[in-house]
Amino acid sequence: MTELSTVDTATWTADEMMTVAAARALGDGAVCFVGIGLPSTAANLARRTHAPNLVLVYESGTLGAKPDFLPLSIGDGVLAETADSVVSVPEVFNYWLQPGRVDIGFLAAAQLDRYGNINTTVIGGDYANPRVRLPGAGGAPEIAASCREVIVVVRQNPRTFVDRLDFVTSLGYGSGPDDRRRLGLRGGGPRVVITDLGVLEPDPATCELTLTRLHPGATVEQARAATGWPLAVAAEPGSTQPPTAGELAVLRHLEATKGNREAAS
Amino acid sequence: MTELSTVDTATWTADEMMTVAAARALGDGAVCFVGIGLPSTAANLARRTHAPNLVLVYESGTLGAKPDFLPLSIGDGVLAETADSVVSVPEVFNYWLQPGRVDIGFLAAAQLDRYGNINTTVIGGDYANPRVRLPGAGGAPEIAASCREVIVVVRQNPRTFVDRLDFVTSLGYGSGPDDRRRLGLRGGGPRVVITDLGVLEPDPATCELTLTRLHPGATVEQARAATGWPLAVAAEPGSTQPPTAGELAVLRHLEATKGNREAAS
Amino acid sequence: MAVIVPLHQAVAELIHDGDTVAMEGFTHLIPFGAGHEIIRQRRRGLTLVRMTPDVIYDQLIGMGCARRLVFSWGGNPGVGSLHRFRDAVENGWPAPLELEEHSHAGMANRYVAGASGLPFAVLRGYTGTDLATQTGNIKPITCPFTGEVLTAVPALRPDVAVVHAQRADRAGNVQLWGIIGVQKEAVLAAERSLVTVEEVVDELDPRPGAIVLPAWALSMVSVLPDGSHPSYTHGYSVRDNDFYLAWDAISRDRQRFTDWMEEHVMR
Amino acid sequence: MAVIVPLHQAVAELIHDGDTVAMEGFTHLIPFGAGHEIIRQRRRGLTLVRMTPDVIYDQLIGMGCARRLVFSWGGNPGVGSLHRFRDAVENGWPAPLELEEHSHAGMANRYVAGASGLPFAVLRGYTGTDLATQTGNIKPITCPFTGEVLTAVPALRPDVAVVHAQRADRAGNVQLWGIIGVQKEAVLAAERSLVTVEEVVDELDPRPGAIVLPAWALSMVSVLPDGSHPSYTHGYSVRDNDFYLAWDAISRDRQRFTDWMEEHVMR
Repeated sequence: MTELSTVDTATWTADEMMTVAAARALGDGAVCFVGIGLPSTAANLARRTHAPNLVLVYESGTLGAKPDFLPLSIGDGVLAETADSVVSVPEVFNYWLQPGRVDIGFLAAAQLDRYGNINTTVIGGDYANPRVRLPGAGGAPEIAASCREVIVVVRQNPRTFVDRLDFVTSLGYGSGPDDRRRLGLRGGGPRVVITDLGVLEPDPATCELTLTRLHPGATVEQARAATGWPLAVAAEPGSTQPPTAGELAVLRHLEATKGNREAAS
Repeated sequence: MTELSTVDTATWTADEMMTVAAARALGDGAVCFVGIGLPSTAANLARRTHAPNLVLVYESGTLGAKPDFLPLSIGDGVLAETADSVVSVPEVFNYWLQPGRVDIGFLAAAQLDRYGNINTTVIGGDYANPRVRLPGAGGAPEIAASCREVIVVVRQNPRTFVDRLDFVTSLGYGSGPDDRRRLGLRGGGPRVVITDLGVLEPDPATCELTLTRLHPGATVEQARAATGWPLAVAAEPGSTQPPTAGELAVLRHLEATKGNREAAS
Repeated sequence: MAVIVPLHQAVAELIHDGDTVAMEGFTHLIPFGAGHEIIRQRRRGLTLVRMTPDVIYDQLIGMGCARRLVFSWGGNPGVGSLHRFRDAVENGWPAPLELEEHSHAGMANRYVAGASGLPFAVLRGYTGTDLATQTGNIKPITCPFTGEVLTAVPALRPDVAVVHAQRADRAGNVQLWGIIGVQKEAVLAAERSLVTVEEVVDELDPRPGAIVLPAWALSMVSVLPDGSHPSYTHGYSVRDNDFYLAWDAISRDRQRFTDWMEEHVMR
Repeated sequence: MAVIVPLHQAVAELIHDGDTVAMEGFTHLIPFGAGHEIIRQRRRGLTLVRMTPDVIYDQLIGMGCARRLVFSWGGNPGVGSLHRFRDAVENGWPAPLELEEHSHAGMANRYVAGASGLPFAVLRGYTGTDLATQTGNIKPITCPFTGEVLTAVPALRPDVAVVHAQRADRAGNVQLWGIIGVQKEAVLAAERSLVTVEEVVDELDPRPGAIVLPAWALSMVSVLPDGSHPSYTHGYSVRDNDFYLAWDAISRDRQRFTDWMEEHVMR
């Protein structure tokens, strides 16, 4: 483990800030449906800092995985080895995700609109002849539908934060506050969108994403410029606490030993 | 194991004859859905005589059980210990029985009619206030529906072989040759009914059960008297071969060591 | 999140008069001990759910705990009738017993639907039988792609599921193995759950064939060694077949049954 | 009943031009070796089915084996795009690729329905998304008991399922453990099946977390050590992440891809 005293806490990357902010959004004891990449890093960071009892569920069917180093894929052996239980893929979706047993789902986005709807399918052209073919839905539509709440982690820029999605892969609040109820979705929808600039939360009345917090150094103007619609901003946006030395030390150790069974301490 | 020379092959009980006849109806390598009691005895007898590769599936979820003594219940530990695979009860019905992967299902009956329909629910009175409340359906309706073929094993007498069932628990041929197809059932229905007097098989054209074979000592007159409808009889009913010394030795050993782990050889 | 509490407390807190209670265990791991505690606490008006109501449900019915039974096979396995069940259905003693009757495949799928958060399940089942004439809970459903007609049954969503298992760890994670039956589905289908276990251990070391019910999906765990007797717990006990045989005579007579229960369960 | 045969024979006998082929394995146990044999045998017009088409499907698509892809997530896990997949969809190279796109939950349930002998599955899925606008294989279905509207998807019934597993016994029973994915369902949903295994052993001694696919539910088993590389086989190999990273550059360029395949797969 990196010594705390050697951690450079004066500088950090935007990704580090996003990851730390995402980790902080995970309460201890919560059951968290974890995708690979930043969500997995954030969840493992949380489990090693303030949330030792966080339950990690990976869609590969590993319930309660406790990897001692960061896995490289959603299906690494270390997840099966350390899980409380390994179940089939149909079971993880049907018995665990669908009935609403998962507290928090993480989603990424290639495009995001003001109601937290997400596109990860195609960009430009039409569906059959797209300009860019993205990987597609994966587990996201049902994570978005069924988790008690969703955390979206995505870099903020006008290509991503768009006025209108090219394709709705996963539903946020649809076109407003009543849509999820009308459609019979049981999960609560996006509770928070964490970007490299700050944090957006749905307005309690309209469900429109509203900038409620800025990361250190970021400004409202930057956030507006990075958003493809007229961004709603809270009356007095808060400020994210910078990453602590402890958070950075753990995070950098996790990243440095990613996929490395031997380097794990 | 009982010595062959000590087996009294001159006498046997009607139940022994039924069990031996049922065992002989099981081809080697067949996959057999086995209930407790006579079917389990017959299947284990077959596996120890002419059908060493018989696959026994118990509805408790034990696939390919190879008990070294007769289990007392459908869920004895020896079944799980010797199975190729132990699956959940939903899985055994949904993945294994329902799609038609099982060659042979065994059924018993409290009442049976001429088309091989079975009642194991209520006798007399009406459903809500029956004269006799029987255990009910269990796995039988879907065994009757989905196995490639069904073997019914039942003692023949007018109380059981009735003109009209008080309740249809499990379907044989319904009211005639077209009913199974019309109802969309995929299994073939009762291939043979084995009784203490002989063997009945469905008429190829009408599906009506027809006496085609008599056990040693039984007569057509006895069979007619034991049947609550005008019994169809084949032009020249065959004769069941008596139990061999080998069959009786294995059968009696199985019965004598039933449920007895220590006595199993 | 599971808490580990004494059995009397778990039953008192989780199971109330009028509840729908599913006690599962397919021959193996039948939660007899928990059932006896329910009888001792004199619960009334229960809807009892179980694929194979056997001696434990015979006892609950005979002691007047049940108003309704949802089931697929009600017998004493390998022995014969359940006399208290029959007496209730045939003669209304000690009270009438309403029945909702299914096949095993139907019941198993009803639990699966409940565990999956779905309102119904689809199967190839009941076709051509009289079962659908006795309940509104068996209906046809048409495949929207092929037009084929199949059978739908509603999800089971018991208020409480009760199961027995080999062991738990101190956090309340439960491990069971051997014949696993429909216990996971029953627990996940239910609003609340109680698992009795043979023992609590520091570590649930992995075992062939074992499944784990995570603590975060359970309500309460109670330690109850031999809590499945006369059923059995794979690796801990063997099925007491003599008891199942003896039950036939004990349960035939109302007075003998009542005396036996007073002597062996109530005190 | 499974027969154990060499891989080239299994592929030649089981997989034909125009077949629908499901090769499954969720990160773990991806049947790369079998996929390469399909490429070597130059199958054409395949409908490829897979929840997570990754590098093996990128290779099959780039080599012109596929006409259609049924899938739920097409990327290089943890790395990024599948360039051959994208080139086929965006530019029709080497041939147009028809897509049928689902979510993971939808695909998993389609396999479950196939394995269960049902024509469709029901789930809470796709709601409010545009996925249903692009295929007729996502339809609403109404619960006959509650009136609630859910989603139906048709069963997957591939002509052939191909999976990799740790080992088989001499009778052709197959054992796999670790992340088990949707392999059992894919095999049981398919008309025919091919399982490649690391080794054949005398006895499949029970192991924690292992499932067994009985020989009587399989068509063919082929021995293929390291047959999952660059994926992995729990207990036998580890995931070759460097290869997954390297694939990004190899596959970006048509010529470099073709050269690589000639060099490493075709000869």
